[in-house]
Amino acid sequence: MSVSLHPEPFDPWARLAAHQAQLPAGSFGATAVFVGTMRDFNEGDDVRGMTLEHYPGMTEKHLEGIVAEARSRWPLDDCLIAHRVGPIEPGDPIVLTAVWSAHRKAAFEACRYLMEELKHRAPFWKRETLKDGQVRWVEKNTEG
Amino acid sequence: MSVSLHPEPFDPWARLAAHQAQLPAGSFGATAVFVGTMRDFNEGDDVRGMTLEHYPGMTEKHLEGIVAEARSRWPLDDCLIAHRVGPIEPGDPIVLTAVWSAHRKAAFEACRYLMEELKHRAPFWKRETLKDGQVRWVEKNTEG
Amino acid sequence: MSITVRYFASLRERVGRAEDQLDADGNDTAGGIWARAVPEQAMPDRVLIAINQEYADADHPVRDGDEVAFFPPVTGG
Amino acid sequence: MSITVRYFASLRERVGRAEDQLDADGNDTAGGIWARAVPEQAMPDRVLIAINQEYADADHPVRDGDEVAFFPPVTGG
Repeated sequence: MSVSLHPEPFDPWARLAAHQAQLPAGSFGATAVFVGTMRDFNEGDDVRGMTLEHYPGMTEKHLEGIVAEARSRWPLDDCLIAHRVGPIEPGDPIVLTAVWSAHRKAAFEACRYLMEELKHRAPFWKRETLKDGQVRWVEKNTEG
Repeated sequence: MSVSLHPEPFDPWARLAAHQAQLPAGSFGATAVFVGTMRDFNEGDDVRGMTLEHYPGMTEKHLEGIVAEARSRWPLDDCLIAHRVGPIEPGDPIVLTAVWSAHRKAAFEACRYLMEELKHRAPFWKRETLKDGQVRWVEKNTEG
Repeated sequence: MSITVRYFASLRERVGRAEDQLDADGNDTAGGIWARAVPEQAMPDRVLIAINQEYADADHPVRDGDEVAFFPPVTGG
Repeated sequence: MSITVRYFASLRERVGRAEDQLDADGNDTAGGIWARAVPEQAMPDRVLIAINQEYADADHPVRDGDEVAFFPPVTGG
């Protein structure tokens, strides 16, 4: 189980490879992964950059709680959540959730659960800088 | 869009990184991925190895059809399916499905659709070699 | 021309060969092809059939030059 | 001891500071803390509240030493 916040860009595929290398080979059959990436547009506007604020301490604790809840609901071998904080550029990965399980139903459902819970409850806030330099807080999350 | 069959082991994370590098950065917001990996047990028995038979021509055509169907049902930026054929060892990735989209709902649903369609209709057949050397055709697919 | 009949996986082992070539009789169906190609065995209940690499039912017509494949339920992924 | 009050994101900018320290009055709730800390502004309707880094309602009691945080709807992921 791993929850991590990244002030610097991270490579989700390298992170997955490194994490999976620690799991016993042959033990899991299904891996479901989601990666959220920063787009260069939002609500019709060109976006130049973004800053992700969080609540140090509570954010990590909350993500660990989401993982614990998923593990109590589905039979999972392992879970991984990685999330950027701080300044972010278009094309940068923002969030990675991954689940390892014996079966694909549990993996798919738990991975989606992690993302929905994270989106709705984890203390992160996005502030965008538009192409014209205007800065705005994102008020509404991207739809599911 | 990419559909490929691999007679040799492939690294799903490297495959994803390479494929995504071709997509315009900042254009997609959501990537959903599934990897099916060979386990060292099945239906209560220790499994030493497996051979995946397919129907050359029809298998590729069928996978391309599944991708086309997914693209007609959800707004997707891109799709990827990679599948092993031939001799496989426990711990080897068997299948990779990935979907890039603007939104996570479409990405999750389409990725799961690709896997369910592939499992139920794509012409692949598994023959397992058990620990004691016994060889058997897998009759029933792993449950969803 | 002729009709190519192919068998895969456990069905190939059961039939004892991977392929047959049959002359078209002008009035064939997929099920009829099985009966002519493998007269010693009934077509299995859960068999899947493809004509020219597309799934088809047993009563689907088969024409000269077609490829007809019979195989067991798939187990990929 | 005292009660630490924290504000995040757009709410921090609206309040004009990131943190307050209040003396406990022995009978506090999260909503009461807001009223004492930010008397010039009503608590926003869609505010989220955490006490000691766990979500809580406005009528949840607050004790000496607690950390109370107010923030807008989250937009991570």
